[in-house]
Amino acid sequence: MNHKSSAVETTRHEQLGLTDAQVLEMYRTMLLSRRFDERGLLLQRSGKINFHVSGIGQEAAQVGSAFAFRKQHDYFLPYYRDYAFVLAVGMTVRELMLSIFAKAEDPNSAGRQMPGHFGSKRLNIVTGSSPVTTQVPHAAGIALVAKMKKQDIVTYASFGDGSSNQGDFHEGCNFAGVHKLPVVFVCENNQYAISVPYSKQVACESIADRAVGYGFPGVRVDGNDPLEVYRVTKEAHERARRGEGPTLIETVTYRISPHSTSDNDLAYRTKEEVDYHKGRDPIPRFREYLYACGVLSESVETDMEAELAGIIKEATTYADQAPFPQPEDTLKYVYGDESI
Amino acid sequence: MNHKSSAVETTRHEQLGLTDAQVLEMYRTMLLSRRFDERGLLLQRSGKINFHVSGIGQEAAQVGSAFAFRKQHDYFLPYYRDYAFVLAVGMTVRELMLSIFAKAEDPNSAGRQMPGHFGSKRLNIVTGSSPVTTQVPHAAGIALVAKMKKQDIVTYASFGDGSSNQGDFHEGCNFAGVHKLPVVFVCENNQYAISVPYSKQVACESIADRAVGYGFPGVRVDGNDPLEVYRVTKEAHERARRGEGPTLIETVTYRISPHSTSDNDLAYRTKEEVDYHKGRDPIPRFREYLYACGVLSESVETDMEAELAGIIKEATTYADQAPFPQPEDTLKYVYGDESI
Amino acid sequence: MTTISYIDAINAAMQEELQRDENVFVLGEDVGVKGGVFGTTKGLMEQFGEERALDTPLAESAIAGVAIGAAMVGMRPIAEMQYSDFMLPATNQIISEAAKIRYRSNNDWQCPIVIRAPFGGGIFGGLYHSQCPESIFFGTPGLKIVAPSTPYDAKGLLLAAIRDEDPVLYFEHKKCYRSVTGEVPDEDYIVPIGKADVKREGDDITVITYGLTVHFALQAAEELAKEGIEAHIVDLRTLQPLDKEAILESVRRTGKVLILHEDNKTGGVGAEVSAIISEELLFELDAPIARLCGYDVPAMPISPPLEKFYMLNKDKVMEAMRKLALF
Amino acid sequence: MTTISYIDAINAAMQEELQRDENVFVLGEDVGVKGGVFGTTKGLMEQFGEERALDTPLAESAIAGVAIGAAMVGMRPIAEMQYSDFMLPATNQIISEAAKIRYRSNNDWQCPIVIRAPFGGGIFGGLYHSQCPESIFFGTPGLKIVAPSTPYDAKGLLLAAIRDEDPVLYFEHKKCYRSVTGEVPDEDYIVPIGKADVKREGDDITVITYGLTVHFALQAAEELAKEGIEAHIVDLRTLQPLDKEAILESVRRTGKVLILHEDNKTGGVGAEVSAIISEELLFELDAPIARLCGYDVPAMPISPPLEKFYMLNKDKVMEAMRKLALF
Ligand SMILES: Cc1ncc(C[n+]2csc(CCOP(=O)(O)OP(=O)(O)O)c2C)c(N)n1
Ligand SMILES: Cc1ncc(C[n+]2csc(CCOP(=O)(O)OP(=O)(O)O)c2C)c(N)n1
Ligand SMILES: [Mg+2]
Ligand SMILES: [Mg+2]
Repeated sequence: MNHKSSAVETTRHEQLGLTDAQVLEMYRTMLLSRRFDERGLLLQRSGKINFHVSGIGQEAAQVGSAFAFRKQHDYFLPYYRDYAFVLAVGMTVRELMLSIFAKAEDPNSAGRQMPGHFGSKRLNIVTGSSPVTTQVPHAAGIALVAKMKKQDIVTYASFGDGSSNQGDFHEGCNFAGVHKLPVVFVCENNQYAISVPYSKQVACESIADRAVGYGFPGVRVDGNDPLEVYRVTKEAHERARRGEGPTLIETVTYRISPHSTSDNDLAYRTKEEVDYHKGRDPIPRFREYLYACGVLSESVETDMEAELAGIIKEATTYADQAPFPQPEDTLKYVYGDESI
Repeated sequence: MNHKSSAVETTRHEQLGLTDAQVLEMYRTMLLSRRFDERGLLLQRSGKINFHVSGIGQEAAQVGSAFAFRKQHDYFLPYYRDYAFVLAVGMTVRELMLSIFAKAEDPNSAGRQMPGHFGSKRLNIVTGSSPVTTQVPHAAGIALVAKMKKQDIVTYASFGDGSSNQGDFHEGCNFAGVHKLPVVFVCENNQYAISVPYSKQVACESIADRAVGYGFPGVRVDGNDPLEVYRVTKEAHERARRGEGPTLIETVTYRISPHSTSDNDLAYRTKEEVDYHKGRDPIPRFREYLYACGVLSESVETDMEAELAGIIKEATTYADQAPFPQPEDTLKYVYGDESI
Repeated sequence: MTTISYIDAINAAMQEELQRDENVFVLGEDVGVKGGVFGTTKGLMEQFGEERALDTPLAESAIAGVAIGAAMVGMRPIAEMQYSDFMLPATNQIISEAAKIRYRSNNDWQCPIVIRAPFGGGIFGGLYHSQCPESIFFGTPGLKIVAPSTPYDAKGLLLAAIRDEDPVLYFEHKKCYRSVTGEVPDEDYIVPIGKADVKREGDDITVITYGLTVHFALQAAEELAKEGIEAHIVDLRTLQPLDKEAILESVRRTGKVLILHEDNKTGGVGAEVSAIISEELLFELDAPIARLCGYDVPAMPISPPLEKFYMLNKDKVMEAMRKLALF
Repeated sequence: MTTISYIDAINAAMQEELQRDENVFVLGEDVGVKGGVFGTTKGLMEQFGEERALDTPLAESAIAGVAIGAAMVGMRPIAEMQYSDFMLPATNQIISEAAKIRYRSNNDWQCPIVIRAPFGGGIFGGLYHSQCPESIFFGTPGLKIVAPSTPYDAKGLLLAAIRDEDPVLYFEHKKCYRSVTGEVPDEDYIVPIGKADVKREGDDITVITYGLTVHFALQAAEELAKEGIEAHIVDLRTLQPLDKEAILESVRRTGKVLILHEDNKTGGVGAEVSAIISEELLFELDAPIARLCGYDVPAMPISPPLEKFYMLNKDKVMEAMRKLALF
């Protein structure tokens, strides 16, 4: 990132067509996601919830992607770390809290699914599951419909680096490539699949290298730079809209948290390694950029932190106090015809 | 192919380290395979057998591959069109005939499986099935054992172009790439998957392009040129032996026959197209080369044709007259412990 | 009413639905230009264009997964698996995804897909072109499973499946394609999913079956009638959800029941039918619940005497029916 | 004899076999450096090296397929599926390949692999970390399937599975890992595949079950004994092939049978057990064959009241047992 840009020159984000308000909103979304995520970890440690899976460190990549898409218009198939992504496309922290508390009002699944398993028809966030990359063919299917119906809709599907080794990744990408479908595949490469490092998952230099085998471009981008991620995603989004087919984007990030609250990451990686990457945390980096551009100031920041703290607090209290589903709700919605 | 090489210069095959006897044997194997295949089609048409799947047009690719491997030493996971391949590594025409007649003595499956489903422990031909590319991870597993046990063994696995879109292709290649396993993957690209042409199967220019995503080399080669196929396969074989990992080879061929005896190929491709490729048939082309080198002569050829005709005839009669399995044999070999 | 073959009934159902509803489309290997390896989709590409009879790459998990994605945004895809043996690469998409989309989203998302798969043997297909895979999917709530035996049911169930709000696995028996003909109405109709059908009435024994073996049972019943044995033959038609009422009613009528299917015995649909009966009607039974099914071997071999040994037929069925009647 | 936990029994079995036979190795996601997400493979990499406790890429079909390839050339791979829910991408390798290798090659090739998969719920795993997938594989001849309930059985069956000449699916219940302890012999032993075990003797009712629910049945039986009801409890241990003799013998003893499993009811293993009984012993039954199983929903939700509603427990089991006894 160019830290030397000053307010008088054209800023990087202006060059990308982003307003000050938009980049401030990007920052706010990253921070909101981070605060939610930290609270989730805390709630799990204090026994308030059973499980949390974190996206800490990946917020820039997610927000950079999300801002290239159109809320409540394009279709989204995010993966379980995509909190910043779903916040950016319209989900609220209250909704996320209801999900991690597994409460009846959770719009994702009414407390049926694990946290991080997003879904909201209202927001065009397509219901997701745990087995990784099943959403890749789904995204191709949704994009196929956009093409068949000549609708100006682009589909987003994300997944991890390890997950790009699943058969469904291959089959879904290939299908989208053959039919030149309007879809953007995003691999959030955070260097690990639970304990297994990148080098034991794949032998290619970059996950983006795989795109050539599907006949579309693959782009590797610094996932700690939200503007650069925005830029390449915007390009991919435009390619898709122009009918030129899919793009595979690899956002290079690092999973700062353990895999989930059930994981002890220091059993397979060093504190030094983690600390090194904490030092490259995208949030302070983007903050610095925004200060340098004059978009962020101490007073704006103080207000923002207070606002976010309020949101987190309200959402936590709300979700904590919200009712669980009724036990017999277990039996609902197996089929559309409930008489079965 | 260089048709101008004369007997006094070093021939192409000599440059590759192949003797005259060896290339003659290559030719003989291609021809034997062709004659077997033609007889198979005839037997099906005359109602003697129910089904035949043909490898006509792919013999050069198969023999070129096979000669780079070591009979009864390396491991082989061929696919259903690989008649020339299995003949080259030791299967007899009689055995193939027993298989297409589904007779008890068939060493591949004792008449249980369709023709083209090879298997022979004696010959290190690993039992295969119909669902395509399941053999790719198997080959990786066998190569993993060679590596673990430090054995100088290379594994061959082949499959079609359409089949390279299966998840198992991806997962198997990736596994082999990560562990740098001694295996050669061969895609016999005959331009069709039943009725679906290459252009509707994949969007990449070459199946070999997929190798980069697995971190190993991909090579595209003219599958109508057995010597060129031999050359690249030999290199891949040597890479594998040196511990440098897998290679993906794409042999570009054409499926001259319909998909199988159940297929009417003129419903989806033209006679002109097929005729064009018949004109590029690898067998006459190799024959011409061998004549030019002085390896083949009219008398050698006449003797060879007579010999092969004899083999086909003997095998057909033998297999036709051989007994079927006993009906109750259906119940055998579900488990190792037959008492179950 | 017009008399047509089972395969034509399947083709007609698709043709009519593609005509009626622009959200219906067919996808699969060779379903377009070739019209399917069996010809089930013949003419559809010509009439409705390449996109609505879509030739896909050779990848079943993608075929199912793409169909699921399309269904979630309002389409009614019919995904063809070339042989039911080759749906296994798509198992994860079918069981983890299609079956659970409504439930996991608390009814926010739906997955109205049909997966058609030719199943069953008797065509010299060998191990991998003859299997009955229904037991793999039968234990998965969220899926519906149908398996028609006649042109009437084939067409009516396919129409119902396409219009259904949930994922339906549609198993069509390859051996029935051209060997079974029958009347179908000229006007629009459906056969409701979840309803069994009494294919023959009788008071001595009940035979509960589905698919090809329905015909063996009917043929055997005709012969047994000459011996004075009247069989009551129930065609399940839908395997999931089973028509419990129809099963119990048919057993009440005769007190003796034979369950018949081509799929291997252990863990088959017949086990559940039997369990339902002995849970609900134990004391109305006059004979042990009998099952006549495929042998417990991995799949049927191709060699003619072995295939014949494996397959059920009229005579084997008749023997089992007679034995039950005489119990 | 030493008292250890269920998970330690599994770990010990692998450790001893890796020691005893150089052809045994373990492969799967996170089984090496991390020692497995549950810790089942802890210490194996340290003791036997990276190759024999092999961290694989995240691809279940490859894990199964690579194991199958290795097994065909003489190895004894133990492939770990991180959760049984995630074996579904490997279904084709398991059912089309592992199960059929011996049969399709007429005994020329063998496939002695073990596929270990943690199954079952009660750990707030939600839809995709709680499933019981046994019904998917149960109808496939050529596979063996085991599901131990105690440390003794867990170790003995795993040793037997590794030494078996055929593919064995080994379902280990996650909820048993640390909550169940028991004695295991200090010397080498196996629990033979295909043999059920009477976990408690009684003359009033028979309970046939496997996995976690064995413990609910035992707990319930203790309480019911105070009411004068003596339950005979059979732990199937092996699901494929079922121990038919043991099933029938236990039913003969009491004439009343309750089949119990966590997997959903329709199409579950219990259906086959019931069908076997009513086929063979109908007239020795004094009550309808009862089944108490998971609800027929796609999978159990994570929300605590829903998970509790779904899961069986001592009280639910006791109620069903009492009802049967009083029939
Ligand atoms: C098919 C499947 N196998 C295994 C798992 C268990 N699992 C959950 S997350 C995970 C690692 C994913 O790694 P990666 O794709 O790199 O994403 P990350 O978690 O690093 O964001 C595994 C193995 C799963 N969810 N699905
Ligand atoms: C998983 C699976 N799906 C479908 C089939 C049916 N099928 C048999 S061969 C074939 C086409 C294969 O095409 P390709 O891989 O190009 O090989 P080719 O036949 O052209 O040599 C298909 C679809 C199969 N055998 N396996
Ligand atoms: Mg990762
Ligand atoms: Mg081809």
